[in-house]
Amino acid sequence: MSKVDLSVVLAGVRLKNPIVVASGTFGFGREYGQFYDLSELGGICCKGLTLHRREGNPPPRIAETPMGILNSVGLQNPGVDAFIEYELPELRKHDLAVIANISGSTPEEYGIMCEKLSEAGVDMIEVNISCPNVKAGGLAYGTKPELAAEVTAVAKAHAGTVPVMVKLSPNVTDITEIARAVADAGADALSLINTLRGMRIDVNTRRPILKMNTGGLSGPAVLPVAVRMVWEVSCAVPGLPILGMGGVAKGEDAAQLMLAGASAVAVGTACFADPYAPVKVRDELAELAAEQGLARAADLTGGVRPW
Amino acid sequence: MSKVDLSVVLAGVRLKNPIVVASGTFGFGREYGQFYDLSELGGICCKGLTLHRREGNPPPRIAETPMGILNSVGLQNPGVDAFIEYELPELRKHDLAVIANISGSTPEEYGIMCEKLSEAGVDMIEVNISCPNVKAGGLAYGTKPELAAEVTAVAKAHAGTVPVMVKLSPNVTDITEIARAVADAGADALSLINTLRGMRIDVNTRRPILKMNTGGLSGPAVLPVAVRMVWEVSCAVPGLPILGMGGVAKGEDAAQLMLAGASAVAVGTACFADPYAPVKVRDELAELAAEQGLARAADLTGGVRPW
Amino acid sequence: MPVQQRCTVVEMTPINPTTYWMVLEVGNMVEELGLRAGQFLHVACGEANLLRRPISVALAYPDEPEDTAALIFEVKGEGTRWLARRQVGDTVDVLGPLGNGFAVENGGRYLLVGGGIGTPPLLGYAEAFRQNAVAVLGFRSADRVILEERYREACKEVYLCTDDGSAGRHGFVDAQVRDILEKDKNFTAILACGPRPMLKSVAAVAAEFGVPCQVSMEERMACGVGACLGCAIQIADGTMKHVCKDGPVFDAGEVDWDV
Amino acid sequence: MPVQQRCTVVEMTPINPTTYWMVLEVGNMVEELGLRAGQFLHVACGEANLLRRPISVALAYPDEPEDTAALIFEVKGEGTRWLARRQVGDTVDVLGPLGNGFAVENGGRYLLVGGGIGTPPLLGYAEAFRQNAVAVLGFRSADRVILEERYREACKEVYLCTDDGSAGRHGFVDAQVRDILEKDKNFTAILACGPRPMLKSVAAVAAEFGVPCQVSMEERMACGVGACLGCAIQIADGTMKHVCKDGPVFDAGEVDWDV
Ligand SMILES: Cc1cc2nc3c(=O)[nH]c(=O)nc-3n(C[C@H](O)[C@H](O)[C@H](O)COP(=O)(O)OP(=O)(O)OC[C@H]3O[C@@H](n4cnc5c(N)ncnc54)[C@H](O)[C@@H]3O)c2cc1C
Ligand SMILES: Cc1cc2nc3c(=O)[nH]c(=O)nc-3n(C[C@H](O)[C@H](O)[C@H](O)COP(=O)(O)OP(=O)(O)OC[C@H]3O[C@@H](n4cnc5c(N)ncnc54)[C@H](O)[C@@H]3O)c2cc1C
Ligand SMILES: Cc1cc2nc3c(=O)[nH]c(=O)nc-3n(C[C@H](O)[C@H](O)[C@H](O)COP(=O)(O)O)c2cc1C
Ligand SMILES: Cc1cc2nc3c(=O)[nH]c(=O)nc-3n(C[C@H](O)[C@H](O)[C@H](O)COP(=O)(O)O)c2cc1C
Ligand code: FES
Ligand code: FES
Repeated sequence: MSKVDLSVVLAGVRLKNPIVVASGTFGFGREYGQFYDLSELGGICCKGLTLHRREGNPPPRIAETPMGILNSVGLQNPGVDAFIEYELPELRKHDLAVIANISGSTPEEYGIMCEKLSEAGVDMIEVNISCPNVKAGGLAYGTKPELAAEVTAVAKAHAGTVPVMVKLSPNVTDITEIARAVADAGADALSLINTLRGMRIDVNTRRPILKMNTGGLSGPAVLPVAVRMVWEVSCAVPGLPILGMGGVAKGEDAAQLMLAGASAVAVGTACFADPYAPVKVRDELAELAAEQGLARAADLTGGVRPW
Repeated sequence: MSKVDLSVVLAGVRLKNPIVVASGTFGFGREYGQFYDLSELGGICCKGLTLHRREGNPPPRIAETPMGILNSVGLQNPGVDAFIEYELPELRKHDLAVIANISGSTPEEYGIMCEKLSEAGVDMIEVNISCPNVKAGGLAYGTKPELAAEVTAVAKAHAGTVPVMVKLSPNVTDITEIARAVADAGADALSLINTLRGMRIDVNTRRPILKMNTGGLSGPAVLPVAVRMVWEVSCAVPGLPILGMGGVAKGEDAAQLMLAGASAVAVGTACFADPYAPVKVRDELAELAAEQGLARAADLTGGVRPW
Repeated sequence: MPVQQRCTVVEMTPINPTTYWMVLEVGNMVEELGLRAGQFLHVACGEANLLRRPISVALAYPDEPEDTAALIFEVKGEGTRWLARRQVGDTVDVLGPLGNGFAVENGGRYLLVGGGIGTPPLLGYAEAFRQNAVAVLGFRSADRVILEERYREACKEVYLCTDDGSAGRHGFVDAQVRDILEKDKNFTAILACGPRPMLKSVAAVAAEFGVPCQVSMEERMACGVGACLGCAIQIADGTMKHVCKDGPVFDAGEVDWDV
Repeated sequence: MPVQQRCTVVEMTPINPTTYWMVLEVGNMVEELGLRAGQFLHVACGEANLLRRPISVALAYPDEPEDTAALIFEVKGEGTRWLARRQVGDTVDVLGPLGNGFAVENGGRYLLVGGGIGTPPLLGYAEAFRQNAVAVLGFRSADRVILEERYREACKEVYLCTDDGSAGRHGFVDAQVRDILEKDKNFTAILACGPRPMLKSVAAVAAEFGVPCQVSMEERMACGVGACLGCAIQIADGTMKHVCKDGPVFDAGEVDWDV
């Protein structure tokens, strides 16, 4: 089998392979870095950062569902400054793209974080708009085109030359509407999907398993929703690069997202079952591309032939 | 173990047990009626009817996904008149509630079908609003509160004394908004969830597996989304009965939906793996209720104690 | 009337690197429920796969203590991979008998045309009609050939074709069928099973020579019993029929080949 | 440093109707990676369950050809039900060593307090400290009692309690702990494992008598290695710690017991 060129370019950033790890599922790389060299990965979307340290939500935070999990971790993180001081230098010892994932409760917070991070020199900023906007009365930024556009514009204005990727929520009637708004506001790339909102109830205690009652669904269960949304978004905003994610556990899953329009793919929940999942997905993807006689993995991107 | 009273009341209709089969997964009962007496069931939501016979979508119509399936059957059915003439009399030979499921492309079509069905004497009409409204340019009725309310009002006006249950789509930003609109328009009950839109791509042919490119996701994968939405809706429109569905395969799943607020539960995709699934779900639910010392299965409804 | 049944595996033999011959004890499905070759069983393939997999019955015999059915299947994806790991003594959960099988009459003379993994469902007909059966078997290449000996033992004549010429005649089965019909079109019917393009060509040749032709079709299934309307195939008159309930065997003239 | 390893089951014994004693060959996890009682293994429980299940190590021994670890688990749901069906010779996929285990010092004198399925992780400490260990074991009722003999063989004294009085002393372990400490509070530490309400009461008694107390906590986990931040427990100072990485054993004083 011929050797496939795995490198891809996402919003101007070269990844040596298309496999990135998803925000919140891989911490800042320290833990899974015990299992293999992080340089195996194309990149890492770091755990979601906020301006100040946050302790996150009370436990329980995890519930299992059929081929999925619900989580309500809730942005527990050391804050953007601590990230820059303690985590970024560690990550820089490895050869992978470092993508900082940020959440704010006001547009200003997004702006301040973008400034700090672009100064510190991350490779990309992933703007999580699934968080509630305190000013707009707790309405999630990700569900209203105007709010999503506002955050995007502020992030862009403060990110300097660092590409800004906006992470879309799947809990919307029409994801293309949000995608277009964000694209028009200047996003350099989109990442999708974040988690679908779900719930599980312990039928004996009659309590929701999660202390927050509901949480975000991820894992293989959501893959078909992710493929559909990546395809819709890639049709709606052609040319804007996409980091696809949601339920990827095999090379074939990654290939589906790439064919649907993703330039690169993030692996999240699959890591919990198998720490080596991202590496396996990469290898299986390479094998699949080789079997198809492709010279470059990037040739998969957008290759779906709809009926 | 004490004997549990399984009977429940859904919008004034008494079901001898809370287990109904979901529209489109059980035809008109003939096929699974070969395996057991349909009188075992609380009720049947019949395959979605349209005013005129429809052949449905071209194949392939089914794709498997992790713990779910995608379908794009597309309302293949013999038309409402043929249903009344050939299917309803057969169903009436058994002791179960007959719920007709209807889809129209204009409000008028919904009205005509409701008139015919109420005259023919079905026990309930389930109004599927996940179908595109031809007049409103193909926008799905189920995604706009005004459209959903309009269809509900027309259905109510033509259904006489037959209760009208409106079936909600999960592909929306805020399902409570639609639920409230439909409630205000006079719905006697709500059923949810219909399928989540998804896609699967054959990575070798690069073709979507479904000829329609995308399809509706159902099965265990969607259970947590269903539980969340039933809970949200039952909080948003307290007092309006709910038929819960989406991924139910075990008694525990049914109990989750009931605790979240459903008065009865429909089993759909699970039938494909196991024709006896509805009967097993019923028995497991009864056992669970008995273990908890409940006198009536109905005591589960709305019993969740959120944190 | 179909039933759900846990069936014990009584034989499990690989017949080429990716194809397995599996014999199941099927209760009284053959004697009481009329299970026969060309029908299919809907087989649950492990907890991780939600849907059952339809597998044709190649041979079905009344037997003691239980009737038996032979399934011959190729490993394609997760489900068939799971099935291939079953061992003698394991049980599998099966729905059946499902579908119709080929319509044949005693004393008929049949031309059996099988392609690849479409050859197994015709085996029962080969062994039933023996000297009244002629078989044309097509495969991709020599290493994919299965069941040749079984067919040779049973049938009057067997013609082997491969796409790459590595065994038998070089080329597709429809060319061979044409050659046969040119010499002798005195067949009650052609019974064909294989990939859709092959069936389409064979149907065309059959129509040309005025020989009745039945084809066994495949479509992705959910329920397998006619309830979900998943396994539709388009019919020449513009309506839909369903592989699991109306088929898998259809009259070739009935099928809309142009979609 | 944890590793992922396929481990062969070398012993599998039910010790009451719902509890199993499973011994795994764990490569060189004990000798090289320091696996010990009180740590846990994160065990993959079949294809149908997405997440691994954390199970404490009850005993860990260096051995040939491979080190061994004993896991004692109760069947609760799908995952542990799958695990209970494993047989000698099967393999299971395990991540480990994970977590910290109890902090003990040679020559220390320990009061071991276990409740229900919380008794196993202390067994290794009983067998390590023997005459320097006193054990209080609590169970719901006589038929739930496990490991009593093992503890009696190892420890200086063993006090059995049941909630319903059907075996040993009638009542909860904290009452027994109080009685012991009233007579003799000369313990290096109390090591406790069991349901949270029990740990809370034991922690309160320990604090009252000024005896250091370590508790092994449970929380729902995803990754098991500290990456997902799923298994948070609330700490008295308002911050979060994580059972998989900072625990499962915590200083009792550290934990916020009031949430
Ligand atoms: C009536 C009928 C009879 C069949 N008889 C045989 C037989 O005797 N021997 C044999 O080897 N194969 C037979 N097949 C094909 C067999 O069902 C598929 O190869 C098998 O379902 C693939 O499952 P998988 O999990 O290995 O593959 P995957 O591709 O992982 O399956 C994913 C899904 O697609 C469906 N699917 C995939 N390929 C097909 C296909 N060709 N037809 C229908 N559904 C498909 C599966 O059922 C499953 O739901 C028959 C199919 C039909 C419809
Ligand atoms: C550090 C630690 C050590 C443990 N040691 C043991 C032991 O030695 N022996 C033993 O029998 N049990 C032990 N448990 C509890 C054991 O992990 C659960 O009983 C088991 O995960 C239940 O899985 P299930 O699939 O059978 O149940 P389900 O209820 O079907 O599990 C569903 C999900 O909930 C999680 N879950 C359910 N109960 C618990 C629980 N009590 N704690 C954490 N997660 C839970 C499961 O891991 C799974 O993700 C330990 C738990 C932790 C956190
Ligand atoms: C435990 C957990 C924590 C997460 N935290 C974040 C986060 O901090 N920021 C974010 O944008 N997404 C977060 N996500 C979402 C993932 O990045 C990803 O979008 C989602 O899980 C779908 O991918 P998967 O199915 O491969 O996990 C989190 C997901 C999980 C499971
Ligand atoms: C094959 C198939 C056909 C369906 N057809 C209809 C339909 O005609 N009308 C309708 O309202 N819902 C239809 N549904 C949706 C189901 O009634 C149900 O809402 C959904 O499948 C979720 O339940 P489940 O996960 O138990 O299947 C269909 C679902 C499937 C799988
Ligand atoms: S598979 Fe359901 S109708 Fe054929
Ligand atoms: S389980 Fe992931 S951090 Fe503990």
